Amino acid sequence: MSAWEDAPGFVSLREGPEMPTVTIEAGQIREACLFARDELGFDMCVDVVATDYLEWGGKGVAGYIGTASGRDLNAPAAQGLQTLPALKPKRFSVSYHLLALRQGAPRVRLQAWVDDGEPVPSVVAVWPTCDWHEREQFDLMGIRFEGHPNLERLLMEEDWEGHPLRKDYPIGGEPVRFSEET
Amino acid sequence: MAVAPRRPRVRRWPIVGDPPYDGSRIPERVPTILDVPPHLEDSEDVFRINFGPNHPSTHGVLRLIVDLDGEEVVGLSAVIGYLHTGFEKTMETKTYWKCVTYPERIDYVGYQNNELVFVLAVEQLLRLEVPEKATWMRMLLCELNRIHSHLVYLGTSALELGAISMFWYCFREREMILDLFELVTGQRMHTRYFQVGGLAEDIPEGFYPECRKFVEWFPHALGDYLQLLDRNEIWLERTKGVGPLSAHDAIALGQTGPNLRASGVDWDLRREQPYLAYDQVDFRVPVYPEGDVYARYRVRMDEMAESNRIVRQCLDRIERMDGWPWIADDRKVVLPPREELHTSMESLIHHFKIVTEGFRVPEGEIYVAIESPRGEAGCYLVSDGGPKPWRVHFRSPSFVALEATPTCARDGLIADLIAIVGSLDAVMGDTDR
Amino acid sequence: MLGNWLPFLIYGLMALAIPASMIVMSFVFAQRPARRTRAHFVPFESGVSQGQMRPQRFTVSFYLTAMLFIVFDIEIVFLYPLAVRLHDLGWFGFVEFAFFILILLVAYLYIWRKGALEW
Amino acid sequence: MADRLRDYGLQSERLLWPTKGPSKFEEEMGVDELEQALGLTTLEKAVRWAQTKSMWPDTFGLACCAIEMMSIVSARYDIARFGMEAFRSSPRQADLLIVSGRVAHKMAAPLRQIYDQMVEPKWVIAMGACASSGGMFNNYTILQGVDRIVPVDIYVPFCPPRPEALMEGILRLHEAHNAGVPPAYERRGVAT
Repeated sequence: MSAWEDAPGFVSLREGPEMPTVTIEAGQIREACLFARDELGFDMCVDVVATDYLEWGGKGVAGYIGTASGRDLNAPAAQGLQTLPALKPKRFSVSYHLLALRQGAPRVRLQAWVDDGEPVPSVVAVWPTCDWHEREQFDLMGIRFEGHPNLERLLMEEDWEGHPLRKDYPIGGEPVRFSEET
Repeated sequence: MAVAPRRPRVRRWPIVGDPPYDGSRIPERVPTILDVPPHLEDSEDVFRINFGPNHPSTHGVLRLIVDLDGEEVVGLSAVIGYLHTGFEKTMETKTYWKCVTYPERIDYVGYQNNELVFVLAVEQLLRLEVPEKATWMRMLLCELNRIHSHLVYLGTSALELGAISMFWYCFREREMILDLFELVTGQRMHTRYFQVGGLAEDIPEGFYPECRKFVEWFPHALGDYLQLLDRNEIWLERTKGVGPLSAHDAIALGQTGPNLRASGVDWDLRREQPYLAYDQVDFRVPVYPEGDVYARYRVRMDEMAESNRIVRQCLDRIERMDGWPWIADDRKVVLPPREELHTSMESLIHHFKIVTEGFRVPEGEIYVAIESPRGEAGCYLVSDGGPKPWRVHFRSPSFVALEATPTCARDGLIADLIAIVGSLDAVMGDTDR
Repeated sequence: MLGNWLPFLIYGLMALAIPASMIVMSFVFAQRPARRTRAHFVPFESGVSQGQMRPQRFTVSFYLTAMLFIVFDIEIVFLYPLAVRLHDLGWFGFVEFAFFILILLVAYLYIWRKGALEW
Repeated sequence: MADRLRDYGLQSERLLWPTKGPSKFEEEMGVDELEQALGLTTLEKAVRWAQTKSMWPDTFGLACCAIEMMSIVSARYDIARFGMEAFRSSPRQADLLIVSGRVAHKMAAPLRQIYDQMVEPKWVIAMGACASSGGMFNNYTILQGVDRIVPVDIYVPFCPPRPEALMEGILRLHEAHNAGVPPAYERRGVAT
């Protein structure tokens, strides 16, 4: 939709199968959300999701005989991908899924790209529901939302170190005996 | 600091009827924490109790830290995470075939809807055509699952408010539904009957008369419930006007599903954004403007009647679909039938590839939302072209329903808090994921 | 000497024996471990209790309601002797107690208007 | 109290130890036939029989198994036939802790505290695959089996177990207790 061109901090617009994805600069997320809510009528924020793209496409493309380590049937995708996935601008993507309560239920995904440690302005002032969403993403993914009234861990214990959903965080749990894991 | 929309929204279509209160009751400092008012701050009369993880009426392991002044709730904050099962991390290490059975355990009361949302997301990324019989059967089972979920809600929340006999009535009907699930899928709960591409098995013939019997009987059962509860003085006293939530607050707090429709917002994804075959089925969407515990109870009762009508219409359509394909035949994704393996080499190769490495989903990210019994259940799926999902995130309606607890419980009594937590119908597995 | 008091005595002894036997049996057959864990002395707070519950004050509204209940409950107790001796007292007894009820009715209306019954 | 199971001269724990041969005084007339003939019983057996007839479970519903645990109270499966209808919510009045669902690490401390606050004799049933062994979640937050923090008497498999499966677990517990098998915390020293 061309209406997104004059959104504050607008970077790019990509039409997705079910909703457009608007990339917004990380610093201006709050203004973009206010713009979306007041001008374009997206009055419900459905979800705030952070995704970690560390080693994205790291498995490389499978040649005819497979990657250097060869085919390991027990480790799916050991043979690598058919095509190298598109490179991502930064490591973390924070996506805000918005929904407008209108005819046809228009939806949009505002995406901000941040690196490890870069803060993202909190949108709790725009939609109070984002309070727990942002706390959960801080807890599991380690994205700091500055301006959040109560940014603490939500799901893990208070004294838990590390952010479990990061790609460099081990899956944890106990090694299964008699499998190569031990 | 909760900023109301700048232009006072003129009341347009989705908002119906006048709200129980105007202005906003969302706590100012932090939207999800009700702070003790300053004049009570240092008085020793405020009594802090743990409405803790092991409590008969918190529907699972929710912990509410409640500050009481006498019997009035003056401070409330929720602590969740006692059932955090790390679904999203575990699903990143499993192939898509194995991932299908995880979402059922997230919202373990409306389990088939959760499985549906993941399967739909994968199918849309794959741009896979699902045969008509599978679509209609999925819709039938999801509506039965909605009735099952509302029955568990009604049974437990009425039990907490003293109507103990409701528990036995509701679980009697629930057993009938579980028999139907067992007849079709072989398992009472967590049926894993939806496959990427259609259904796991064909529908046994015995299912149609059984389902017909349930569909005929259920309106009488609903009549029993209404007779039991609707004119029961105690029930009305405990639910009418308790825990009000206005339309603006509900939208600001991201409420969806029965909680939203009970606050006077006429919004149902099955009608606004039809998925499966909901546009070819006619049903009514109940809306009540009062936004209190009674309105949420009424919305769920009417929804059960509507779901029963949908099941009846699906049954009529599916009965004429005998012998139709029940799963897509795209060999790259769907396992070939057993007998084909003995004859054709390609099927053997496809079978081998799918079983060892799992089918690959083209690169991309997608967010699919459906109307689960609790509200909008969404699945955000990012795939890097490999056989394992790169990132899966489930938008959980119970997660936002619990955010509304402080707003609804504001200046209510401790007894109302039990009614409110029951009426928001939050399932802890869905909240903690 | 006992005369018609004997059944009452037997009944009293039975009423005494049953609870006593329960208490004795719960000590005789108890399978208590020698050393009790700390958790046994910590109050049950849905599983997350830190330590001894610090004594918390109750608000006065509980006390007020209890007092009101006692006042109006004892009022009924006074009616028993009247009911037993109603024939002998006749109209005098009736008027006497009507006056007694009237006084309490005034008190009831007073606290009702003052809103002491609202919770 | 003889500490080794082998010395329990009772027949019916064959269910736990099928290969156990007849013990010392069973060669002559069996103990049970003798007691049956004379209509005698030991005080301990009578107490055990009484305990199994009213073993009150603690409502410890965690996840999906809690929904199935609720349905054993419903009319169709009706656990009241075995004297267990009263689901007590406070551990002080509960004898049996049915851990129904997956136990996250954050929930382990409250679970342990509730187990400690229960009054002896107490039993634990690990209901479902997740409580017995972590089930299909082998990750950073799920405890791989409840027996890491509390001594478990009966493991009920399946995910979620059918109400009949849970009731069979409970009946096995009653049989074992009647047969004289002591509760788990006496056999294994996890409980202090």
